Amino acid sequence: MQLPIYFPLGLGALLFGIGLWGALTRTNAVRILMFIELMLNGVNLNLMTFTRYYYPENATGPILTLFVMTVAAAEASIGLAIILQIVRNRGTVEVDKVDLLKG
Amino acid sequence: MSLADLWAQHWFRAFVTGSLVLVFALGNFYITLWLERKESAWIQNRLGPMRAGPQGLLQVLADLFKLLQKEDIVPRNVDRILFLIAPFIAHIPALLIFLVVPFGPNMVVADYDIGIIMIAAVTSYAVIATFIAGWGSNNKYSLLGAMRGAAQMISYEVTLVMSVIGVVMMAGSLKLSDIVLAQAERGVLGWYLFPQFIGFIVYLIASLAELNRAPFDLMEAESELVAGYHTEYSGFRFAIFLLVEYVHMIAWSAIAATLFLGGWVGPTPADIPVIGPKLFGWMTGPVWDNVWGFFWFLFKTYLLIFILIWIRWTFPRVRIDQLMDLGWKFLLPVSLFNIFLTGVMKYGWNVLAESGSPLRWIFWLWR
Amino acid sequence: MEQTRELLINMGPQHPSTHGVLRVLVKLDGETITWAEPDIGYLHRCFEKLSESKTYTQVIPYTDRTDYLSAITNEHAFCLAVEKLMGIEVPERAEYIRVMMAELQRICSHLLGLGAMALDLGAVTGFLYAWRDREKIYSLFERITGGRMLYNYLRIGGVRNDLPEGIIGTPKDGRDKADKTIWGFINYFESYVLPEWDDLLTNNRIFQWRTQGVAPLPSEVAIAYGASGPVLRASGVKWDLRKNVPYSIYDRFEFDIPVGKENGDCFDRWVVRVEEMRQSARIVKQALQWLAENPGDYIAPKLPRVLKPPKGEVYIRYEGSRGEVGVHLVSDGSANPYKVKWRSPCFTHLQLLPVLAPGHKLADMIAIIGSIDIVLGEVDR
Amino acid sequence: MTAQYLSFGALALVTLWSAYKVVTARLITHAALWMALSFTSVSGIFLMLQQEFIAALQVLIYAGAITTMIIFAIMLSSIREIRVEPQEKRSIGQRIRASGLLAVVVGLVFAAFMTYVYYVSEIPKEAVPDAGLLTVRQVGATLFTRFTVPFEVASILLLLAMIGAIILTAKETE
Amino acid sequence: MEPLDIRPDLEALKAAYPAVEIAEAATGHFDIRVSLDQYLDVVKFLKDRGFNYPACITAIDWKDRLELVLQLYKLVVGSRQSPLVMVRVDGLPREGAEVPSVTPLYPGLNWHERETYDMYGIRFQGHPDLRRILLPDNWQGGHPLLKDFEDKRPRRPRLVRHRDMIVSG
Repeated sequence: MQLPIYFPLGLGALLFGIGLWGALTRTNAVRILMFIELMLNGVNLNLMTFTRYYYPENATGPILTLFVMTVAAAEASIGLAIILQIVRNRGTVEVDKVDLLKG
Repeated sequence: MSLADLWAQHWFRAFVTGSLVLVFALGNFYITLWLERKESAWIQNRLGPMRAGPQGLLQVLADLFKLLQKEDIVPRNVDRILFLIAPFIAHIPALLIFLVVPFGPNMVVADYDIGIIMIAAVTSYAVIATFIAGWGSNNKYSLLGAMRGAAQMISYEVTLVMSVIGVVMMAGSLKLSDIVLAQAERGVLGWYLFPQFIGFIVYLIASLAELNRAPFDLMEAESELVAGYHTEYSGFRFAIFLLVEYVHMIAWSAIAATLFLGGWVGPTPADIPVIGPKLFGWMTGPVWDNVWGFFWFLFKTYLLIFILIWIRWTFPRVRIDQLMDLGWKFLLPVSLFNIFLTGVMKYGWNVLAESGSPLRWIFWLWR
Repeated sequence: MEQTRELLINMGPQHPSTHGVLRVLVKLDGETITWAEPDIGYLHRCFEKLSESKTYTQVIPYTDRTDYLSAITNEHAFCLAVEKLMGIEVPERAEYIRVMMAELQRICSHLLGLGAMALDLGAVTGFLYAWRDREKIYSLFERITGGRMLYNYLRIGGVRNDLPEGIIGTPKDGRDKADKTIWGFINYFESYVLPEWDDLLTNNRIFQWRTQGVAPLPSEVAIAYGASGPVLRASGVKWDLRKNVPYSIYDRFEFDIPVGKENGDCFDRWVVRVEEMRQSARIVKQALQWLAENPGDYIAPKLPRVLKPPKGEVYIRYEGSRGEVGVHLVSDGSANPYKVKWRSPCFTHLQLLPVLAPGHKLADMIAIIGSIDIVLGEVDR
Repeated sequence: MTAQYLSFGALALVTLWSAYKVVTARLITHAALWMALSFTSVSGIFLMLQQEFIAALQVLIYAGAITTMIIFAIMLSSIREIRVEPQEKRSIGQRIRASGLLAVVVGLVFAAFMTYVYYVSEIPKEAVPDAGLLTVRQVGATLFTRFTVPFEVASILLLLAMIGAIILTAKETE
Repeated sequence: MEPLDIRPDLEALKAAYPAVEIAEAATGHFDIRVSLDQYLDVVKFLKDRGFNYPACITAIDWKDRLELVLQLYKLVVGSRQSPLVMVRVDGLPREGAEVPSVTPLYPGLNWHERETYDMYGIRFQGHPDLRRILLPDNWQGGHPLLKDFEDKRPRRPRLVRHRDMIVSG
């Protein structure tokens, strides 16, 4: 791999950055979930880059990514279920309109 | 730049094998469409297309030209980009499956050692393509059709992968060429069809549902009153959807042939015990192995395509809730049971293989 | 807060599986039907008004066009009504020819009804098999009457012409003579077609899934709604006008009446129709034996050219292929009938749709319409 | 040598552009599809890193399951205002927050900081030469030998997620 | 399968409603002439006596008056020659005739009553959904089966080509 390491790492960081930026700006709950997935993708990319560059024969990298993916899937399903309940009870999916606990 | 080292170039090899796979897919599409017409006619004891070309061989060409010159209407307030790219995204799963399928002894485009997971991964694009087509055409019915189609595909994708795991356990590897070789070692009729018969049946049903074909073609059935997600499409774009459906069908039967019927493994004329080597001795050698391998591969694939078409023209349509019940409550548990059964049987054979006790013949099939 | 919008859709008038120009307004909650209302009248040709300005013999072609899928049974019903009104004695050979033709027509119309239902449920092959066998009957009818679907063959007091040479054939005729001799067809039908229907569809797992338990019809509701024919019998009521209110010479034939179970559903209506075809074949065989034993040529009864039946009224009940056909004839002594009321079974059966459909899926609606086997020509008259 | 740069550059560009579009797409369904595209290109990068197993899983789990789940959620959650999100007038402050100037800065700072750390730290820049690459068999073996407990915990987690989702969303069917 | 005899039912009816005339027609069915106000009670009486099968309901236009005819018979499984009973209400005015509806008793006559209304203009009180059934909903041309009905729609000249002249009207 002649590609210097900080190319994929940089990409992972940027991906994480964009995810973070999206999560902070957009107000649609479903979209925020998308950004969480993007951030997790950035994390995975980092993980795999280190595995490939420094410990290619070690299997913990892919396994850890596997676990990240399962957690991401579980989190996405629960997040969407909660969003559906919010929609069903509050009628809206805009995060800043769901402010029942506001003082 | 002689051909040899040109061939060594990675990109050149990818380009050639890729285009060969494309040619294989389109050619077989042509024949499968013709076969479907002829077989359905044969089942309904009529003649089928006879006028265009000998035995109607040019009929498919006539259809494609007809669709080509039809006006390709793109409705006005449709979601333009999605509407236009939907058919092409639908192609991704159909064609990428051929990457991993071994056509002959060493005729495989990219032999990933995660063959089956790659196939499962790629097929999930079909769901997205259905959604894009349904959402793109921007009418309520095609959206409903698309959602229902997507739900059907997802629930049967799970079953499909589960039914194949049995074969993977037997072969001990995910790489399709290894699976075929494993079946070759198991002797003349060592196909995985016999030990994995449950898996095969579940695979067949699940692939029918995945293709939205035969008894499960809810999409363009009367319940939607409309032709499912590809209602708004016309002209050649609709022909591409047709192409996708049939290429997908060929892909699934090709995989089934590889996994259950021992892919390209088959007796060549040279293997005939007595007179074989003398008479057909000249037919051996690497090139001829590939030829015979490809022949057997095609033979088995078309055997399964024949069965798929046969099922389509004999069974009435299933209702949507029966479809879901069948998928989740019947096929999935059965395929899980098959995995469990294979595990037990293989363990049984490993334990009893050398002991010589008559008991081991029960497990022989799973050796 | 969760409000499910009810979807109002209308199936038809141009819909692949509503057997002609029927429009059904359906309210859907998700997938299940909550309300269904048929809207008819798209094929109304005012049969009654027309027949008031025609002579009795001229009305016969119109009766073909009411239930255009079983024309002979309609003609037979009308001719019986006029003959009863005028007290005409029909020669025995004509009676046997009429009964044989009526039963062949019943087989043919059932084939179409079953084929159409199979097509709606997705079994295209079943549909085409029904067409193939129907063609054979049509070629037989063409040789006898000249027409394939609408014949104008019966006359008041008998039939228009005798059976052509060699149409009956011998009991040994097999499948190759199926479209040349009636014996050939019957043997082919019984030995080959009926078992095929059972294997292809009746015992087909998915077909049973789609039809069993769909739209059960209790017998009281069937009677209260005036259901008749296969629909009534499928609900467990053993009532066949050919046996219970015998007309013509049906009491000389022995055949039994297939009956479904108490809450007869789509599957029972299907099985009753298939069994009825078997019984009709039996009747045709007996009629053929009689026709073979006394060949004799047919002597038409001497009737005045223009029939003027006496003043009076008659209502006869006839077992058509889809149910009880009622002909209410009022004559004022002139050459034209004063009033011809056609009580059509399909018109009455369509009233069952709003009762049967709610609670089922939309896909079941197609199975229900197929199982009550309506023909829009008879519904709209 | 340049082939790797070229392909990495292309994939990176596609990933970043689709990720950016996820943030700025007007329609939420388009956002979902852009996300699917970014997942696919990330899987392409995994392929470049010779990790086919993870690339296939990425497509299977992310581009297949999670995207479809999100699409179903979009359909179920906001059938009404799916057409066009209202673009009502917003004050300057809101617009700045919406335009995400702040977050972009945070993101860039974060990315810059990370690259600085890699650059400065004495982590060897060059990759280890192509050692024996990892086969799926090895991954499977270690998964079930060293990581059996985490594997079981993950499956329990998935079970809980499923049950939770069902309880939360199941309509009271009579 | 013994022939079904409904004479006792008719005697009971005669006893219950003396004003009713019962006659057996030559062509084998029984005519029960009823006045308009007794019509519904007679039908209820017959239903209780076991006339469970609604065959048909129609009207006859005798040029000066309308006559309503309701046909019932006993559907008794295994019976033979179950005779038909025609309940007749004569002397109805040609326009605006009001008759109580029997649909609550026999749901099977629902559409038959709607068709009689559509064709003859007899209104049925108590009918769940009395509107035109066969003719289009926006039909103003009156009730077609009346003897004096003529079609008032504008006539287009009929072009008869083979006799190369226009036959008008």
